[in-house]
Amino acid sequence: MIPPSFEYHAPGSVDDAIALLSQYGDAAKILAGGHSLLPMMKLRFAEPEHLVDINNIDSLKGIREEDGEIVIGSMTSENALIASTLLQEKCPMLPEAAKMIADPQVRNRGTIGGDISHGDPGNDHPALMLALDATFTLAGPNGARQVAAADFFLGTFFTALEADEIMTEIRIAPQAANTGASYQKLKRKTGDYATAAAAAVISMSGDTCQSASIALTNLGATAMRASEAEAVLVGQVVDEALISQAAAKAMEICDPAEDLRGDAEYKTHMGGEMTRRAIRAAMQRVGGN
Amino acid sequence: MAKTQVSFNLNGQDVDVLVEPRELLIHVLREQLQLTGSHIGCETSHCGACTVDVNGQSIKSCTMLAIQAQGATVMTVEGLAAGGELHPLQQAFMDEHGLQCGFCTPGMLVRGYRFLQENPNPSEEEIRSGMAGNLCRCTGYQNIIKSIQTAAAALNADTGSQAE
Amino acid sequence: MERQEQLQGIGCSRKRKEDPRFIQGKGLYVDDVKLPGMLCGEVVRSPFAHAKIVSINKEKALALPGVHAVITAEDLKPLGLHWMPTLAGDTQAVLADEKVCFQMQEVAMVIADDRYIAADAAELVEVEYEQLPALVDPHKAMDADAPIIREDLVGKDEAGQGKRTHNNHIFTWDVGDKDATDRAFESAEVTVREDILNPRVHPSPMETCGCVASFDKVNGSLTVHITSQAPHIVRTVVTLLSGIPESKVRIISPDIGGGFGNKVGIYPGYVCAIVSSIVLGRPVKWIESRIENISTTAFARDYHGVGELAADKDGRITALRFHALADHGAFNAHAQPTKWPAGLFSICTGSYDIPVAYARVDGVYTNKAPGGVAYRCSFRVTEAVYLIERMIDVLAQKLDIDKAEIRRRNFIQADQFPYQSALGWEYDSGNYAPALEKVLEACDYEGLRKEQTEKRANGELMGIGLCTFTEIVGAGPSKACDVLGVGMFDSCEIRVHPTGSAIARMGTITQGQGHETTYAQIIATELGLSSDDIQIEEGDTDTAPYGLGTYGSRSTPVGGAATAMAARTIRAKAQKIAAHLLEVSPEDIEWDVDRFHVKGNPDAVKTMKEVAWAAYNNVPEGMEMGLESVNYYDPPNFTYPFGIYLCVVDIDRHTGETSIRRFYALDDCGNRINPMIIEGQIHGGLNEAFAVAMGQLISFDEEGNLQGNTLMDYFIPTFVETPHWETDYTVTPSPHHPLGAKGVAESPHVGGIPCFSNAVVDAFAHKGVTHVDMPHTAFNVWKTIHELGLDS
Amino acid sequence: MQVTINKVFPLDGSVSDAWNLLENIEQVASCMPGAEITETVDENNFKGSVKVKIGPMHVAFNGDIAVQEINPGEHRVHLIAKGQDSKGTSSASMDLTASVRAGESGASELTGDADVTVNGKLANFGGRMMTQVADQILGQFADNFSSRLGASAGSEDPAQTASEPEPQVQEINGLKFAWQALIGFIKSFFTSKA
Repeated sequence: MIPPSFEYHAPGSVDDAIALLSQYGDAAKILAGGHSLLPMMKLRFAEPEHLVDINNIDSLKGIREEDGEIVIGSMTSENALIASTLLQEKCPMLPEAAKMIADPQVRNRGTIGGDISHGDPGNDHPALMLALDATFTLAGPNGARQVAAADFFLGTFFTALEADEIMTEIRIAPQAANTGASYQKLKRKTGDYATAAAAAVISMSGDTCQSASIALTNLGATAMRASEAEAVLVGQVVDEALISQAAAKAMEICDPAEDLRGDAEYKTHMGGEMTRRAIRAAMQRVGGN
Repeated sequence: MAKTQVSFNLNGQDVDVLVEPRELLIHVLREQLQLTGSHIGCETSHCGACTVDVNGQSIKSCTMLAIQAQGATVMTVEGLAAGGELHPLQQAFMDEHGLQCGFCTPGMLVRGYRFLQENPNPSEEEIRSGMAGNLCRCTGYQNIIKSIQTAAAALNADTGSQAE
Repeated sequence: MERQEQLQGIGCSRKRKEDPRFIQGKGLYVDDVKLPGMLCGEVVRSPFAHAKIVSINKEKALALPGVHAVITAEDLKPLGLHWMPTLAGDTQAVLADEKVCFQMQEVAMVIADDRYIAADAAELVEVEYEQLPALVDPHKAMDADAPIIREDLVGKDEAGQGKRTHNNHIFTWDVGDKDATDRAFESAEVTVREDILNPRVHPSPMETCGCVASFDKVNGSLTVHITSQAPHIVRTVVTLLSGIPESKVRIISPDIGGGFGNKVGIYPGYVCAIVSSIVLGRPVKWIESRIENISTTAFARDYHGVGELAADKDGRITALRFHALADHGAFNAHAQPTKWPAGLFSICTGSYDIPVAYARVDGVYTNKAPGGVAYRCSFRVTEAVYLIERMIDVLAQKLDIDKAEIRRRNFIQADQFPYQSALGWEYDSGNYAPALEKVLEACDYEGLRKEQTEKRANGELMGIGLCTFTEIVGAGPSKACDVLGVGMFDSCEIRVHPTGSAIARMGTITQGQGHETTYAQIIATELGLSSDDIQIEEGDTDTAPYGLGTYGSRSTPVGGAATAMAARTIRAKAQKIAAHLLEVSPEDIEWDVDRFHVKGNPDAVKTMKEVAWAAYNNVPEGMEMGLESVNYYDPPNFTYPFGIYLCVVDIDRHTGETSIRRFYALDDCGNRINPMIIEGQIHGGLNEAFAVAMGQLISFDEEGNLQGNTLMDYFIPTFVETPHWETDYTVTPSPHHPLGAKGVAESPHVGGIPCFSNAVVDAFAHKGVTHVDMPHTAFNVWKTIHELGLDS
Repeated sequence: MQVTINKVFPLDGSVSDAWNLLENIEQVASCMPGAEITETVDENNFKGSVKVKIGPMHVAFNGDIAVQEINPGEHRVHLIAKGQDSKGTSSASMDLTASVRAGESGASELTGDADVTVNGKLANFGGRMMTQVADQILGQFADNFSSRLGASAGSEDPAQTASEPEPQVQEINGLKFAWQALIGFIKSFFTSKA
């Protein structure tokens, strides 16, 4: 379990990092938290000739509010998300979900940007980003561009991020009034990926659901938005029967891969159950919590 | 592969090592610096036996390159006892039978040390989630939880008496 | 009383003597050993479960700077070391000889300056394979046209454990009166039958296996630091394999990071490291990775059985019948010392008075890793207890008798001990019925059943599991057990120093059980010296007396007995010296905690410390000086600890997740030496039982590719999943053990597994479910829920 | 680790044009993304390789292709391809029966029935993604086949046109997706942080 040799680069700025990525092309790989890449290298599945360690780029870390948006640096660790009072107040689903990721030590290294950039359907942030309608800032040799989460996840480990680009920021609107959000994750044990998970953001107007945003983790080739499930709720007075209808709609888009966590049937059912729980919990939190 | 000099502070002392970029922090600690307290249990960052404290955070040193420790402050189990006196957590592990084979113990102690600074008055549930990155096969965890509770009480009493 | 307390002897929850080094990072484990000039070995492994080796090309690996050697079977052949004997009478390829028989089998070992170069070089060894069809299912392995796994055994009707009937068959073992059992089934009022699987699992101690072999060419001596639960056996095996005299072989088991059966066997990596050191004349270290550990060294279980009970309509069991296919993998490396290929499986009549029984096990080869170790249990005792404790629940459900009540009706009664079981054991002592009542009362069993009824009415799933087990541990009487012909005694050598401290050296080896503390407590009580002043040493074959090691809960039953006996010999001598000092005859002297005094004159006293001093300068005429003794203890019988466990589970009918609401464990291990350590052992054993019952599984695809051999998939519960444990005890001393003690560390694993299973199945009992195989993962439990339509 | 895949792809060309392409094994192989025939042993046996380099991942499979049957009457070929990766840690084999027939919608259809088996390290850590990966590769193969057929249909000399390589980028991209899926799956066995 020894990684192969590589050349190590620790740029101090985003520009320097992009220059290295441009220079080495396919031979380079970004090292963020390292908890996916290093085990892969130890197994000799990945053998990059150059590692570009972006842990020293301070501008990529931190959480702030800017022009009415929450801006999270891509190298912000999971534990920093959990500790952020700004997020607890204005985007509580994110710290809630981050607590369900990996374990305390890994959360000190693991970053939100790394989690998203992989486009791993088993990672938790992609579904959260979809449900929160986040926007990503991708910086490359020709400057920065903004990509909506909805346009980012193209396939399993296939995202809109180009090989010479770095995700620098994640932008999220603060949670609106009369809104509740919840992330529900079923896993076998601490540190595991979701067998199935669902994020729900629900806004209410009195007893009527004004808007709903639901996204699923590890139930298809990418994290995905369950639009038809959302449509079932919007404009309705939501009761258990309606929640079950929405869950059924979410199940329809599930196409999970079978593994030791379960077969496709089980995972699909769990997709429905997590959706149900996320909607219920989100609704309970509207105006309260 | 060319070696690079890496300097960091280890248990209060500045150290310099020459490493290949691919060398893992755990190997450098154990083999170059001869601090064999931190152990290797799984190599895929699941077991926590290699837990050390880097810049005030618990990390798994099997999944960090030694070269990334440049300029860092690192503490291992060997740095826990100060001035020949056991840390209250070490004492509590002994008093509450919080260890058996001892292999996971250094990682448990280093994580527990940081955890009690993050949360000086933890509930049992908080201890369970705060320590969830460390595996033990011997104890069934119950006496480790007790040890952490005992240490928390001792540390709080200590802080209290100092405050007076 | 005060003097007694100062000794911190038997019965005292004193702090452990080994802890100071562990809490300061000063333990010495094998991977901490660093010798001058030491090289590192890395094993090249087969990617395939079954394949012919066409060619091996070492050139590229040897060309890498820092590589010293690449050894293959071809290199070992001239030394006769390419195959090695297993503890089960079979042979095992050290490095694959012409073919590989399981995935990750050892094919070559690279020796290099350090582990980084060794890992690079292992990648450069080019092996060409021709794949063969693989067998992973023991039933299919016994098909008439199944591929042959062991070509080396073709034409041989014996593989070390009796006659075999098929190329993939290893042995048939049976026990009991088959005809009488069959008759009992034919005439039974009621019978039940279930397929009972104990899936393949792995002990996975936190420390993996490894060694540092160091051959001194000048003196012709070999020193090996090794992760072994049985260092003396390793020494004997090394001598038998290498021809180096045992006097020049030194095996050191330093601190061991947990064993649980994983470290009993002798693995190819050890042999390769030793050979490499002999050939290269430099120390060679080999440490396996976690993936290698889970994949190759020591699996447990893989028992595919069918269990049957016959009973009368009141639930009194009249007969038990069992047959299993035991999947031993590609080589029969079952690490067990009894004279029977299925170990102590015949304890399967459990705590119940069953008149007749018959059990048969057939060993089978498959293309999976070799082994069959006792994972925190005595040899096949977990499988046996799982069978009877599951089947009695099945019977209870069939007859609609309460699961506690059916146990009451079948228990061996206190006045029946010593009890002769139908399968030939003499249970030393037990008192089951009162212990059961104690647990039922503590947990409000009636209340729980009432609550369950209410919950069921609401569609909720709640299960109550009981397990009232009897174990057989402490191997063993040498008439029943040996390793390579060496009887299963164990040993203790005690030396009392002139100033009244002492050292004891043992044939056992602790892996976390706290031997340095508990043996010292035994000596403290026996000799009246403070346990603080008694040093215990284990694991170095140069200094310790020969012993068979620690596994099968044998340290207290055998090593502990040897300790007591050695101490008693010393005390007897001390009594004579005291009498000499007090100028009376030895018969006129009485022992009192830590001293002798003249009968009827409590003031005429000599403390053990005073006697110790005198032993080196003033002994009776004709007596040898010194105060020491060695004892090799061959126990007259096994010991039979028992326990009553109760588990309450709540199952989420939507996700299949099981939450353990309560686990109550009452153990009776006879007299208790250190209650704190006993409780710790029980917590740990319960947690391992929880892991096995609820999640552990070594799984393969149909071609023999391992699935899930990292700690991402292989279930080791964390703080979060692990339930809270409640412990309790009764004391029924063993009549034949010098201290009345029985051994405890394995009971919680053995008894815990069926208790969890019984609780999960009980949650579905009202729906007619009688058995579901482990592991009870959320996925597997959900399948039951979904089939029954309980999730809608 | 074995998966069975049955696929039908619509083609633009006629059955006879498609068959002309299909019965030429070297042409067929070159439609496989990243693959090439490196040696023609005899008319039914070939050696070939698949080389892919995506990001940090290098995979190179070398192997043999044995034609079991070419049935012009039924427009069907049956071949078995077996290979090992260059490090010898994984193997893959495919038993493929492919045929062309008159299409329901388009001019013709390509049908593929394949048993794909993966053993070794890839099966340990990536085996459960097999279906997706094999699906992706086969889909890319069908795309290449179809576009080559389209190119050849209008040509005087189909074989010559068909032998022109497809733009490399397109092939790599096709594989990129499939292999990334596999890599991703392998990664997913480890803790979920980058």
